[in-house]
Amino acid sequence: MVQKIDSQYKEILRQYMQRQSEQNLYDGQNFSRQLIAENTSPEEVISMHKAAMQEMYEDLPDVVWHSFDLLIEMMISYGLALQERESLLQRQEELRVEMDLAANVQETLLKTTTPSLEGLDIGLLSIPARKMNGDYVYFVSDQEGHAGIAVADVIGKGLPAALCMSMVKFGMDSLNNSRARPKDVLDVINRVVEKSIDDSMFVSMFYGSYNAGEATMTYGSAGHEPAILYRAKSETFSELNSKGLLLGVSPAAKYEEHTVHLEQGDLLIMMTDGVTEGRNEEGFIEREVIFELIHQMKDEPAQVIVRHVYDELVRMQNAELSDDFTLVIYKKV
Amino acid sequence: MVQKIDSQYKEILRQYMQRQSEQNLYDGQNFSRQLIAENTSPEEVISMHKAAMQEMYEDLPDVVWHSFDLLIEMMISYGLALQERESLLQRQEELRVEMDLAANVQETLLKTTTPSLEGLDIGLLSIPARKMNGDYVYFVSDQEGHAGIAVADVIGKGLPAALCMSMVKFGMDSLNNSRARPKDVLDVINRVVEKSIDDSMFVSMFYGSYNAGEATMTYGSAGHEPAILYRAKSETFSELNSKGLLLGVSPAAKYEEHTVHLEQGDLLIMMTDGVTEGRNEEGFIEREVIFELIHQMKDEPAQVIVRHVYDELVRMQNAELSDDFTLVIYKKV
Amino acid sequence: MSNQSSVEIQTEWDIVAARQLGRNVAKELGFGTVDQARITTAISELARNIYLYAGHGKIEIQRLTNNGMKGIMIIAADNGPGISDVRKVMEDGFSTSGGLGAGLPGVKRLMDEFKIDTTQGEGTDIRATKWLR
Amino acid sequence: MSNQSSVEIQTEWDIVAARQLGRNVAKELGFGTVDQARITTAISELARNIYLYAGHGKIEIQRLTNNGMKGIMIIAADNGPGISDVRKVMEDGFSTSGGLGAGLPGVKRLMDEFKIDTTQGEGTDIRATKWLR
Ligand SMILES: [Mn+2]
Ligand SMILES: [Mn+2]
Ligand SMILES: [Mn+2]
Ligand SMILES: [Mn+2]
Repeated sequence: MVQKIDSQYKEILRQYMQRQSEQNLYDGQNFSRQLIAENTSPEEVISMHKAAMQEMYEDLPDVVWHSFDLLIEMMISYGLALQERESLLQRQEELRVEMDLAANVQETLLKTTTPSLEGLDIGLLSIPARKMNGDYVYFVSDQEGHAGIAVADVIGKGLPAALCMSMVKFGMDSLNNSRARPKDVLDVINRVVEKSIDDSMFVSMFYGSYNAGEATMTYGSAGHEPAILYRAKSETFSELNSKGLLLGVSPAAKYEEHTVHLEQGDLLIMMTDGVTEGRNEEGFIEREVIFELIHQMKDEPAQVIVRHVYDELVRMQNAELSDDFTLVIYKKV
Repeated sequence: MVQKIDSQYKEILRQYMQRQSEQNLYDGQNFSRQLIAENTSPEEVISMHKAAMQEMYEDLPDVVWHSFDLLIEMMISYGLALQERESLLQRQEELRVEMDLAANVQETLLKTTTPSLEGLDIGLLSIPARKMNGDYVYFVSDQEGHAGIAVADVIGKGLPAALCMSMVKFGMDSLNNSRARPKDVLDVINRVVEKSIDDSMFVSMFYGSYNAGEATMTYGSAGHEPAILYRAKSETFSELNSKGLLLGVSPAAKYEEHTVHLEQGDLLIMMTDGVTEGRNEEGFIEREVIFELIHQMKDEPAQVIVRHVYDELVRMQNAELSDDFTLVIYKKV
Repeated sequence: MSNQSSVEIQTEWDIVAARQLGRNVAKELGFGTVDQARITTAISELARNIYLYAGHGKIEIQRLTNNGMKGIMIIAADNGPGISDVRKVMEDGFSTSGGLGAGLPGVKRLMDEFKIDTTQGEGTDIRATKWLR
Repeated sequence: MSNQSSVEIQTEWDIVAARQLGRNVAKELGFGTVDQARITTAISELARNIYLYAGHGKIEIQRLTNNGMKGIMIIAADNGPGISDVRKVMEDGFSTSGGLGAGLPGVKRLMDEFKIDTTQGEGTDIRATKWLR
């Protein structure tokens, strides 16, 4: 094997010495790639070169051979750096596999079922910017037309955010109450988060409790992107503001709650800041642009509207999401 | 700058040509490290070498100079590989920061408090093989001398395992019963795991319920490494076997439970397979070796014994942990 | 100001012709041996990509002058299938580990500027520039 | 069978002496130029570690014979502070990015076998072997 490489190289060198043609250099470079693929180190290349030269031009003065010896010594560190690259590539591949698996686990762990509610059409899309999603949507519902929805966003992305989310989920699971009042839910989850996570980790959360019988939504917010109400009658958009600190800031935080009544064709739009803080080359994408995207599709099913907004925003951002994207639309039908 | 490097190299080459001493080679190699640190590519090294040779030995035949030109061409691919290493190192550093943060979050999320129990000295050590720990120890206790301990190991390591663990923790939290019977605990957690995780993820778990008043331990196991009982009187070690499927395999799995009574000086040794499946050059480290390590230290506090076993096993494995390592010792005093 | 010449890429021999053209221009512009080899390698990669994935296309070499700076631009254009995931082919280790050589990240490293424009089903246009220092 | 000789490491000059000893032995055993350079580099790293972190210590060079195979073993021993986190110093990029050179992972790569034994407050004993092929 080594023998074969040596003689291949000698042939390349011999031809190059005769002609110095571009073809010879091309052959040399292709050969060097093959050497790298076989983990041949640069010091071995110099050594092989020296040996081939010695065979072909044995009468060259000693300084030439000495000079190659110094080059071999110089290349040892380069060879080590090359081996390090090999192991880094391998490690990167391992991490990629691990991340994929973790993303799967997270998905299974955090899965939630969109409820069926009389007179309500629900559209939902949550797309992570990287492998792991730091946004989270949680539903809880019963047979009598009560359903709670939590839309949360961990400040931070990737892995640490994903781990935090599992805590929010288990906090909600332990409440397990589809009629719980938003201010109480935010209160409980705030204490869970405050107690168990790192001081530098915060979660923003919108919580809405829907009553299908009365077509009302009672909502509260812990420092979360405000929900938007689209009124079909007036064709206007307005923000549903509600005061409250981010979850995890202070155990004493208090949360407000407010109620709106939905009329036919109204849209209740809940989201994370990944939807509103998209950027294109000219800066932030204006909120009005998003309103316009929704307005264009207002007569379509909720899932179609949600998808349309996502596709268009991604297009405007040159196919790059800088934050996790989560959008939920409740459409009163 | 480049000028300075060139003349430094020329000086090294000149000295080497005169003396060919080890000192010269040492200087050359130290210089090559500096070049790598400054991202000087190997083709530039050859080019610099050629230029220095041309200055010093202008009369050498053309074949020498041509030969360096081919080497430059050969080194281009090596230079690219070196730059790739640079960016891989940077990427690895980014991931390291993310993993560290996630490991912190996991630690805070999964933290547990070792209980104080009359007549019991507890030693505990849990060390992840990589950043994230896929082993988990959970304690629950009350003021009347009842304490439960769960020692769990996700089949799999790293990130996905860490995510699963948060689920086991929240399952235990929701039980919140220091007197719960091992078979019932394993039953409940089995159903939680079966329902919420990926079909390919399983968890092994030992659960022990200690009663300080009676100095008894009731235990059960879901496919977990058996606990070991060391009897001070007879100076013997024996395995505490208990049947049961891994958690997550089948919702119908049933678990056994057994009880042992501890006498003064007895040791109850609970662990994960990372303790027993260590390997050295000759193969697996024999269980007897571990028994011997414990026996040597039997009169020391439990934490000292645990630390001693860890230190010695790590030494035998040449400082490489192939699996997460968790060891808990209950010492009856 | 620019001045151009080009080579059609259809066979592996054309790769060598494109390299030769690039090396000649680079030498005339005053690039040193190492930079000549780098520019030629970049051309090689781009021409090989055309040969392997698009079947045929063209390598153009332009001489650039900008505020007294001289430079060389390689334009690799084809009407092939286009690249479906640009982020992926620009990732380290994606192409090199497959033994395909330096790949596009390599071309980017060998040159000073790099721009890729690709549409699925329509083709790819890559421009890579190196300035004389 | 083994045959040994050693160099005390106390100043930077001693690093060169240890390299020279190692190179001589490697050459006598029949190692080629590249392997001589690798063995010497490994010695250099180990001697530098002693010089920088332990203050002083010793590099021993042993000639090995095992079933007709010939080899060289470098033993680097010191009574310094020991290495507190062996796993960390064996990580890629940990020492190299700090500009300390090849570091211990480099020594491991340069040789065929590598063993490290360290106790905090007592010292470190590293053995690295390369066999003649
Ligand atoms: Mn976020
Ligand atoms: Mn966000
Ligand atoms: Mn495990
Ligand atoms: Mn394990």
